[in-house]
Amino acid sequence: MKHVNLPYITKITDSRIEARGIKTLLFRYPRAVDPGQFFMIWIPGVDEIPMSVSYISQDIKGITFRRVGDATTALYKLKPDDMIGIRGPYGNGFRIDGKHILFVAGGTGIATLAPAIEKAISKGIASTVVIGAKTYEEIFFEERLKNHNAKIHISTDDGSRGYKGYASDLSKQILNKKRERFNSIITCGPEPMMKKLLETCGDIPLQASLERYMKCCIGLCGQCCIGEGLRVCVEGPVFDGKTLKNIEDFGVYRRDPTGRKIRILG
Amino acid sequence: MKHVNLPYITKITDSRIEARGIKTLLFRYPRAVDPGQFFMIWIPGVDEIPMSVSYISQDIKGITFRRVGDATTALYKLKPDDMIGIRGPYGNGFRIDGKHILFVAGGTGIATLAPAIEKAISKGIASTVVIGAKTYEEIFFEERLKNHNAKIHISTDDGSRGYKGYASDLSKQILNKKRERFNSIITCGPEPMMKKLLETCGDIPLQASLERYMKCCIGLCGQCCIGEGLRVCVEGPVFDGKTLKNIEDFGVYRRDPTGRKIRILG
Amino acid sequence: MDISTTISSIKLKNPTILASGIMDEDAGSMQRIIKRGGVGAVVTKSIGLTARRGYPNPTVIELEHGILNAMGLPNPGIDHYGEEIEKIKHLQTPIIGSIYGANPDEFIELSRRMEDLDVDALELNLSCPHTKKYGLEIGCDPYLVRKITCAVKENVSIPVFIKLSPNVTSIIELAKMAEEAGADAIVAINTVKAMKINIDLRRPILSNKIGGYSGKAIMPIGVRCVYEIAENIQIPIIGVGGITTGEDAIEYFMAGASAVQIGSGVYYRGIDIFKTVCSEIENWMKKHGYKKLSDLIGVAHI
Amino acid sequence: MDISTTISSIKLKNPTILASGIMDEDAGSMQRIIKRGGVGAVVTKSIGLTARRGYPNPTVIELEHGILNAMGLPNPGIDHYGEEIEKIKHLQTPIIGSIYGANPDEFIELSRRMEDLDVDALELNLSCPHTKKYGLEIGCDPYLVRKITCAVKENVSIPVFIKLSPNVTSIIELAKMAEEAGADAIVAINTVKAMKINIDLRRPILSNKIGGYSGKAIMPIGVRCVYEIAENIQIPIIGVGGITTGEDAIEYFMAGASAVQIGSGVYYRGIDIFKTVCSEIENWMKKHGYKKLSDLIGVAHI
Ligand SMILES: Cc1cc2nc3c(=O)[nH]c(=O)nc-3n(C[C@H](O)[C@H](O)[C@H](O)COP(=O)(O)OP(=O)(O)OC[C@H]3O[C@@H](n4cnc5c(N)ncnc54)[C@H](O)[C@@H]3O)c2cc1C
Ligand SMILES: Cc1cc2nc3c(=O)[nH]c(=O)nc-3n(C[C@H](O)[C@H](O)[C@H](O)COP(=O)(O)OP(=O)(O)OC[C@H]3O[C@@H](n4cnc5c(N)ncnc54)[C@H](O)[C@@H]3O)c2cc1C
Ligand SMILES: Cc1cc2nc3c(=O)[nH]c(=O)nc-3n(C[C@H](O)[C@H](O)[C@H](O)COP(=O)(O)O)c2cc1C
Ligand SMILES: Cc1cc2nc3c(=O)[nH]c(=O)nc-3n(C[C@H](O)[C@H](O)[C@H](O)COP(=O)(O)O)c2cc1C
Ligand code: FES
Ligand code: FES
Repeated sequence: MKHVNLPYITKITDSRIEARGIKTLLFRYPRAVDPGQFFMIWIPGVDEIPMSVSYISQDIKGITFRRVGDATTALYKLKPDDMIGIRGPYGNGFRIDGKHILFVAGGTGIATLAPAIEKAISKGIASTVVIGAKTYEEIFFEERLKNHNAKIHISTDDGSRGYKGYASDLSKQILNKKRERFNSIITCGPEPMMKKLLETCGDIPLQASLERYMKCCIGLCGQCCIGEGLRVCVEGPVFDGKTLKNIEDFGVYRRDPTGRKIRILG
Repeated sequence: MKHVNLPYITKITDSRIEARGIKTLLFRYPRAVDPGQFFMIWIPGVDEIPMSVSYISQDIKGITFRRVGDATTALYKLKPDDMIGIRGPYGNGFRIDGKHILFVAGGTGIATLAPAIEKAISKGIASTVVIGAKTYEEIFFEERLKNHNAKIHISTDDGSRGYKGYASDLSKQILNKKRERFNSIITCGPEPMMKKLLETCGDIPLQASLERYMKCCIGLCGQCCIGEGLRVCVEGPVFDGKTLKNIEDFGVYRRDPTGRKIRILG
Repeated sequence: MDISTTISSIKLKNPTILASGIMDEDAGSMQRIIKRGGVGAVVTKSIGLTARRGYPNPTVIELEHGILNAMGLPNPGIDHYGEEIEKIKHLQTPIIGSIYGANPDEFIELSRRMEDLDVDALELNLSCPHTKKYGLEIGCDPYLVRKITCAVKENVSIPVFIKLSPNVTSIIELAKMAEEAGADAIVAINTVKAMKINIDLRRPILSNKIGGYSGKAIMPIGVRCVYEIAENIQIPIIGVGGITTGEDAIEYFMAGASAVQIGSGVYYRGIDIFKTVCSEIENWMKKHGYKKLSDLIGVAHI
Repeated sequence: MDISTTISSIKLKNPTILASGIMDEDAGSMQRIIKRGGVGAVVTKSIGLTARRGYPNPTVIELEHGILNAMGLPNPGIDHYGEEIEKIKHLQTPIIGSIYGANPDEFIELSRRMEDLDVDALELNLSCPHTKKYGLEIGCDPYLVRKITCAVKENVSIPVFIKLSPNVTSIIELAKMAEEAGADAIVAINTVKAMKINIDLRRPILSNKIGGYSGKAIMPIGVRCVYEIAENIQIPIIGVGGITTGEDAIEYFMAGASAVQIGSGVYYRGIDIFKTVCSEIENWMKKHGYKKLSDLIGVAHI
């Protein structure tokens, strides 16, 4: 495992369906990884895509993802003993400290947050978690986190479970009720949701994990840059609220693989 | 000083004439060097040539050489503050152990042996030294070694000082008288002299330092090979008597820069 | 200590330039390099007439001794890239517009468009080693190099730099052709054609299979190219390839470069590399009694 | 585990070959490599019609990521080298005679002389990057490559291997020409043209200034060349450049090489490198369920 930036070929050791269209793959990867960091996952002959670490143990690491296009569909089909290439971990990861953290996940964002929540709890930090999904069938990691004594709130867009509406709206409610309780907010999910959260969090420090199109992940190609040259692959993917407030494009624009600006759908 | 095999540029800190046509240059070279090892000395625009270490202290190292051709003449002209390139040290160096060592130097060979003699004495090993030269004006390092309490015998080809004849003949006399006293012979000088010594040393272990045309000094080019591919730059320049007995060319042939065999003049 | 340098009519406050393709896809990243990095100039990403996605990933990997990439010239196209250039003009740092095309006409069109955007100079990328039809096929044909250079020179009045590839039999011949055709400077070198195969998966790692090798390993190749070119032409040379320290840059200056570009070094030493390299250059010059950069340029030709 | 391989009519008990110019100036050193190193074959030093001293020192230095040399083709000439070959014939290891010349006639003369010395195959060094008139000037002209290959093939009956340079615009074209002309195998690559300047002394270190870059840094370049050649010709390829481990060798096999040569690796891992690499190849094959070397050759072409 000499070169962190050259794919390390490893076998899928286990896989499981977490919810409708959501799958976890586990594989041997004996390198230290922090919650909030991510890998580049090479699916030979298909693509190489960024994926947050969703399971962390000594030797085994995991990713949890939604099937959305070619690469994730190819990943979805993989079975134990199939081989993938991993490079990383990349990025900064979350700062996990304070007394009580509010975690707000939208969609697959909970895959990124789960290891952070586990770490917070293991450090004795009270953790309130908002899991938002389109519909009840797409909620996952609820059991996993309950087992860790996180206080969980659910929202679904269609109201099929829990609060009807967006995770950001539910979070607003929670914050409105007991704002003074939280000294940190950590979020991962659709950017418009995170942007709303940023607007409502007031002076509670916020950390948000961003997604941008990734190529090199070693800070050279510039593909992932936001604001004044902040590289999501190096200085991110986790940015604090203060930084995000200065980034015009946050929640509004991202760039496609050609470098062209694309409006982020709300 | 990262790369041992890339010339390290250093300034001559001091120079002195040791005898007729024999000069010492001292320079800063803060790398550990053992007696019997050698450097490649780069004289920019002229040549790069092998030279044994003749002075060893923490930071300062020295070489002592005879002016014989282009490169040594250019070296001879250098003054303090002039710059040369050094790579190395190369080779194995001498094994210095036992109770009483007989050192036999012919010509500039004493330059190579001097640090070894000093080391032997500092380890409490009795040291008898034969210094052979063409004529009395070419004898050097006698004072230096006397100061260290070495027992010194001198021979000159022309009898202008000490024993008249070759160092090997004088050594034979010494060995004939008190052979049992010595448990090791270390020699450096013209190959025919060393070969004669090998023939007379009997079962006293002998170490001889050889000279061959050198180019790479990192064991690749093969220019310096003797016997069955022994690289004078890596496995040498010091070989033991047993090894030398199996090398047909020892004392007879060397190879020029083209690789052609040349008879060694007796 | 004067480390300013001049390439044709472009004055640089220091001799370090951001190489094309590194942190220059948008205004923000170039802005960061200019403000925090302290570069003498930036080269834009190589821009074409229309947008290109480039190749699928993997597009960049790190090897034991260098970086291997096959991006496939992704770029938003000149129509969209204009606004990025607009946004960094006020920073008073020279902007060199890099362009690539498939034929002289495309180069002419792109040069004019770039000139209209008010860039300070043009860099013609005739040397991308892994994009079919663009770059290498053009950059290795001396007559095409001459034709394109002439065509562009006739159509713009800003200085024109020609970036050459080391993947050719004679980089000297290409540099001479470019000079003859009126080029204002030569940029050497682009990446070296190379490949990494993953033996577990029995396949090249890059989706394009072959890529361009940059970073530390290629520096002796770049220095050789600059040295060879310098012996044969009079126009200035910008050296690039494997530079990570001030001493590396000085080696290029002594080989004949009037300025240097840094790409992969941003990975090895971070965004601050430009500043760091400049202060290493200054320290070395101070220690060795040099007063101005021009005293170093080409001195290794003995 | 079967790691034997065949190049034309030459059977090798293992696929590691001593590269030309390394430890092969005299019989003794080749003998040591054969006996202790356990090579599949040895290539001799490149031999010419008459003795050559080569360049003054410095001729070889180690860089941060590779080795740089400009020996200048020193050799005792074919008249004197014969006795060295005589002395190692009894060792039953294939001997490949490397020759260089300034024109087809010299190559013909040398080939005949080598064949008379009973070597098992010839390697035509058309690729030495730093010796004027010899090597590169010849090796980068496709028509000269064809002419020399044809001429030699007409004059000898032992297999003829053509060693190519990476310092060309298209190594594919050269390999195709050699194949067309009847070559029995391609050897790729020779060293990459490069330079190291010492900035304290303001001059190139090698007396010849420009040298050939070998060792670890050039491996991705060698693999690329072998891969490109393999896509375009049918005759076997011998891979060389930067190999120091069994996994490196496997990368070359997968790129299309039927055997590999090792040069600078002797510095990195010692004389035993051939044995070591063979056992690393075997271990890897065992671990990954391969039975014979031929199952690896060219598999990365997907
Ligand atoms: C730091 C980071 C962490 C991520 N973690 C997760 C995770 O834990 N779980 C999860 O389900 N998804 C995660 N994603 C998103 C995931 O990378 C995309 O869903 C995936 O790349 C889609 O690939 P595709 O070929 O299946 O879809 P496509 O049809 O190719 O595209 C679908 C979407 O994915 C984006 N995408 C495609 N390739 C890339 C790329 N190289 N880099 C970034 N985005 C890309 C496209 O821009 C598009 O918006 C993460 C993204 C980033 C940047
Ligand atoms: C390991 C080793 C240690 C040495 N230590 C000393 C020493 O301490 N003091 C000393 O005076 N001399 C020493 N020599 C010998 C010294 O290297 C030569 O005297 C010197 O190279 C002569 O160079 P020149 O250009 O002045 O002479 P030239 O006129 O070039 O040649 C004179 C002789 O020196 C030999 N020579 C030239 N270049 C080389 C080379 N690259 N490698 C080996 N021999 C060469 C020639 O073959 C010839 O026999 C040593 C040699 C070796 C191999
Ligand atoms: C990721 C990456 C992308 C590159 N893109 C371009 C490009 O678009 N145009 C160009 O002319 N050169 C491009 N290059 C080549 C660099 O500008 C530079 O010539 C080369 O990398 C050698 O310099 P370095 O060793 O400092 O990186 C790219 C290099 C890298 C590593
Ligand atoms: C010191 C040295 C001398 C060489 N001499 C020759 C030579 O005489 N003929 C030749 O064809 N190649 C010669 N080469 C090139 C090697 O045979 C080989 O092609 C090159 O070094 C790349 O392989 P490596 O990285 O394993 O060293 C020489 C290389 C070195 C380092
Ligand atoms: S992905 Fe290339 S800089 Fe971040
Ligand atoms: S000098 Fe090259 S092998 Fe010894």
